[in-house]
Amino acid sequence: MKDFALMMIGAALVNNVILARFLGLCSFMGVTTRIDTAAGMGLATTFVITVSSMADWAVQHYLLDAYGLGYLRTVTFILVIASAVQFTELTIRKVSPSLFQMLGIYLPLITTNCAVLGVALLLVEGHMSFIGSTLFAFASSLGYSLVMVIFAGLRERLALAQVPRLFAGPPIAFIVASLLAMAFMGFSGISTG
Amino acid sequence: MSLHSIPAPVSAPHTTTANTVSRVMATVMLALAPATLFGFWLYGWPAIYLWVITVASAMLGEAFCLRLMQRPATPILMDGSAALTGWLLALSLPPWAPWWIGVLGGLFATVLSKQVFGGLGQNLFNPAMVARVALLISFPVQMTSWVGPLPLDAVTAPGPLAGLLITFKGMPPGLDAMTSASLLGFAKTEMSRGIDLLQSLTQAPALSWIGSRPGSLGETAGWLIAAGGVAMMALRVITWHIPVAMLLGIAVPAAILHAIDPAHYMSATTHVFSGGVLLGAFFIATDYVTSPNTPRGQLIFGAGCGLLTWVIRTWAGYPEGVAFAVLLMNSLTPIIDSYVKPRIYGRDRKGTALEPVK
Amino acid sequence: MGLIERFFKEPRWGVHPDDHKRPAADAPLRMLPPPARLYMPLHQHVGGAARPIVLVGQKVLKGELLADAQGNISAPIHAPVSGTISAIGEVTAPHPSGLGFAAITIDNDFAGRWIETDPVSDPFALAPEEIARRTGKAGVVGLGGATFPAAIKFALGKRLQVGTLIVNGGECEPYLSSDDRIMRDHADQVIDGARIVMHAIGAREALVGIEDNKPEAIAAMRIAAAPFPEVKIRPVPARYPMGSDKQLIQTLTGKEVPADARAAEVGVLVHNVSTCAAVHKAIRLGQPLVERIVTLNGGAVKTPGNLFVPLGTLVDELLDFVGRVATPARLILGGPMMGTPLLHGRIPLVKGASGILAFDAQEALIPAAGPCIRCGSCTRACPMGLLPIEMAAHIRAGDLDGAVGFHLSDCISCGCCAYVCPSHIPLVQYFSHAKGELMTKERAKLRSEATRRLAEARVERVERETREKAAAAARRKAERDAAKAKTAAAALATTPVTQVEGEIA
Amino acid sequence: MLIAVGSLAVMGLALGGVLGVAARYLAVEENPIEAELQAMLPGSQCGQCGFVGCAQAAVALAKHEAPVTLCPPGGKALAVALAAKLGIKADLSGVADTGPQLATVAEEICTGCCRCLKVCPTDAIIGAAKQIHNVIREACTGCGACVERCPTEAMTMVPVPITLQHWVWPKPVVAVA
Repeated sequence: MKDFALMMIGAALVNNVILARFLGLCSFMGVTTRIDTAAGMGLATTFVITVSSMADWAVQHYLLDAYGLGYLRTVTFILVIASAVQFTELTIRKVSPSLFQMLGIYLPLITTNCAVLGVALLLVEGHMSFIGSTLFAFASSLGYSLVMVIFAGLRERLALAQVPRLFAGPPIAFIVASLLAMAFMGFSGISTG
Repeated sequence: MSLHSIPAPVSAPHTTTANTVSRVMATVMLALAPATLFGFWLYGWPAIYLWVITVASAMLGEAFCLRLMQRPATPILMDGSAALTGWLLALSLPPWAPWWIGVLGGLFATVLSKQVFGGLGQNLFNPAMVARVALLISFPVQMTSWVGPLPLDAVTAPGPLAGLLITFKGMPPGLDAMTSASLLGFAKTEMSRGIDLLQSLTQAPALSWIGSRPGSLGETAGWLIAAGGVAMMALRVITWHIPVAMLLGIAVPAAILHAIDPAHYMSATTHVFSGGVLLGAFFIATDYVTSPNTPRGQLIFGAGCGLLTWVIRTWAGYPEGVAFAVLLMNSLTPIIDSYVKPRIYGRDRKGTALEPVK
Repeated sequence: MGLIERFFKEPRWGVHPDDHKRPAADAPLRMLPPPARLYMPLHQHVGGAARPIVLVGQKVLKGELLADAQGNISAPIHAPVSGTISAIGEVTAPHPSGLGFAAITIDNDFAGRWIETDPVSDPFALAPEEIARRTGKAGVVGLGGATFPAAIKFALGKRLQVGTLIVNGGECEPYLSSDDRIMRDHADQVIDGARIVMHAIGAREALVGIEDNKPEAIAAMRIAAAPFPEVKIRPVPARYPMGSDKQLIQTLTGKEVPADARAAEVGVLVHNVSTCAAVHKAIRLGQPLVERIVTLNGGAVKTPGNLFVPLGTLVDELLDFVGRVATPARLILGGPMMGTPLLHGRIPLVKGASGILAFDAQEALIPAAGPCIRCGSCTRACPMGLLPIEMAAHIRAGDLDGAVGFHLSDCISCGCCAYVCPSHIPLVQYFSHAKGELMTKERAKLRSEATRRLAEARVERVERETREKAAAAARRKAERDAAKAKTAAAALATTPVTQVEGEIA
Repeated sequence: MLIAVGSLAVMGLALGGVLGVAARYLAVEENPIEAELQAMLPGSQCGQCGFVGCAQAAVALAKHEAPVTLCPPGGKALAVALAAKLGIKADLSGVADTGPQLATVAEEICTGCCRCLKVCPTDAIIGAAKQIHNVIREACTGCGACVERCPTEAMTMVPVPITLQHWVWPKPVVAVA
């Protein structure tokens, strides 16, 4: 029990997908101009990561490992992820057209969001149980969502700040991201200790 | 009558408070002064040099940026915010740290965490804490080498010249023995060696109200820092919300877990009086720019700072967590501000109009 | 009030600026000798401008109707002196823009002859509607500065069955003391006016809220109100903006006026003390509103104090009378917190003018605005619980809708936020700018809707015309055909009938 | 090899089937954006955009076939609003925002030819043959159609005069960062 808790904290905060592993940066910079959008993206990605990692675990165990098809891992994983993304896209379009419009191109692009594939591949390397891998994936995506929302809040304030022209836009956003990553370093050591 | 010379309309109000930004900064500096002077006496000349270097570099960094942006530097420097940033940073450094720590920190604070955002009021993170964390991550050895107090009037204390040597050429071998860990660092190291607190704290550096123990300038004289903070509250520069919430945020969980397992968790008093908690609660977390605006938001912010400090100290790798906790809560400030708002007259908390009641 | 009591009872909103009310408030009321020429603007109130009914060259008596109310919300304008109408034209409006507006110019004949008035000895015998009618005809508007026609408020109060009349003697603006003066010198008029208003709206009680920095006014009013238990004098803490309706209602009754609602909906109605005195004069003496008390104050004024002046007097003439120490660095109509800056002194006094402030250079100095340090002073000071800091940031970035999201519409422009700002950011100007822009947008929207209707009407007209033309053409063609057929028929008539029948079949 | 091909095929079929079912149950009817766009346009059918009327312009906008800056009477404000609605970034450099304008008749030049009457989309010009025409301010949308039509250049566009009711406090000037 304690192991699971530590692993989840580690996945969400210490080895944060965005700030420590530098995965999913395209959506991190792309859809964090507003808190609502970032939260929606976080939710969508959480769903995709959790569902696809469950499916991927099954594929890995019952298909790839069972028949020695390790070389098909990337292809099959992407297939699973793409389907999950399609499903999410359909759902969001139905449930919240405004969020669908705000996420725009970034929604289908979850497919190529390296955070999703990255987490799936990390799981394979970690050789975890089904529950463990599902929890790990869920915690990772929660960490992703948390950082997305925090960053969106910071950028909303940045939009109102009088940033010098030289730094306005992406440059200052990257500086903020680096400072945020620095702050998250405070958590390092939790999962090991 | 030459009233036609009056320029374009000036909007009401036509009168204003005597309060100014420089006055606020000056008040904060005054509140910091007693603790700083006490620290100078405690750690001698190297501490004084480091303080001067840090404050000067912070101001230099600001002036440099302002020149680059072709804005007048002198009036903006005169508001005192850059000096205050450098001052707060200096108070959080090991007093005998080498000169380049102060220079790098000061420059980092005003250039990378303040001026690139557009200067005073635009930054998202507390500049002093950004600089401290950046230094801690980059130079862990220098940033964790503390010396025991060596008051100015002590025989072994370095004089003005020897102090210069320590700051600029590093610690002479003879004085190397002086370095020791701070209380928090010591406890953490011992814990990792499998020695629990019940044993390690008996030989730990003495915890004392007077502040006679290894630590930063702002760590030792806890009671002077607290007095400065209370004075700021009395002068209405800050409100009680953040300091009280932060102290409770760290004291409550510490007290509970200490009561359960004193061998692994330090007591609430140890937590509150060690490290930068008091300095953080009164002077750093209360930074206007990077903390929430509403009283309720400030309570959440302060409690978060306290709790995160305690979590990092207790479970994470670093012995001290105030700087990290403040930065983490700084990052949450915009979100707190957008969800915790005051109730508007004639509306409920959600913003819908009240029902008329006869 | 004791210290502890003060701590708990003192409102948490607002500010406490230096009030600068004395010595002006203590100086006895002076009469201004009526000037030779006066300018009566047609638009001195909320609502539509009055419609002039006099001609140039016409002789008028003091109190004679110059312009009649026009539209649902409006108020008539009367002659402040007797004399001759010399022009109907434009004068500079008491407005920050310095733009002009229409006014009637009267040359004083110094006879000071009143028109025949219609005094009422027992107003309580009159029907409430009659009181409202007479008040409306006398041109009484809210004299606290809002200048809303009083009679319309009476009707509203009557309709919504308001139980409590609140008489606003707050006068929280620094420097001003015209209400203070009227309460000290004419407490009986104020109380009588308040009782008449109570009768007009059917209220059971009247609460007179007076800030506790005016002990003389409180004492005078207590004496005047002693015979009438239904009129209660209630000292309130001196704190700006206590004189704002919403804050005074909350302090006196504990009720909160819902957003977007009127005070009458929670059973209270607020009238200013000077308005009550004006109602007293309008009913008891039958005199329309043509004079008022004005505070002349500020560092540039030699003898600060209160003056009793005819409306329409130029500000310069008031300043000439009280004398100038120096050239005023800033002229303000109203108080320093919410007053209107005047570009020059050739601006006529209007009904809502409670004071003219002439600031010397030192008083007028406001340091240049600096960057916002997010200190939160404005948030704490805002009596409406708004977030001035966020609203201003959004407006500065051009995001007006963002500011609306922070309920910009609830802002009462009291100026507390800008007053306490250590960076001296002109917050109120940001809000005024945004409110103006939003109003312009709203107007543009209405206009485009009107345009659409007009365009549709035109399309319809063109279609109808084409249709009619076509119909006319068709008719003509039909007529022609018929005529042709007739001639053909006539021609056919000569041929045997059977053949025609056969053709038809 | 066969296993690989087969398993991929089976997976593809299965996932495709799931998505197909989902698409059926989660189908959304697209809201026609043309109606919303048309509501935003001035509706005076003045034709300055090159389309017959506002409805046609809205259709072209919805298909991204026309720039959001197409409507001169709408000015910059409309271009910004349209761009926001369509979710695109507008290039506003070409839009000269002259602010609201009104047509006025120079009475000494007007010959009373009645040509402007016929092109006014809102019937805002009154007049008859050989009579000096006049513009009804409240009805004029400032589209400028009449200016081009006037043979004697008696029609000119002037900015709407600022009155007390229309005056807006200027935005405070901020020191440039």
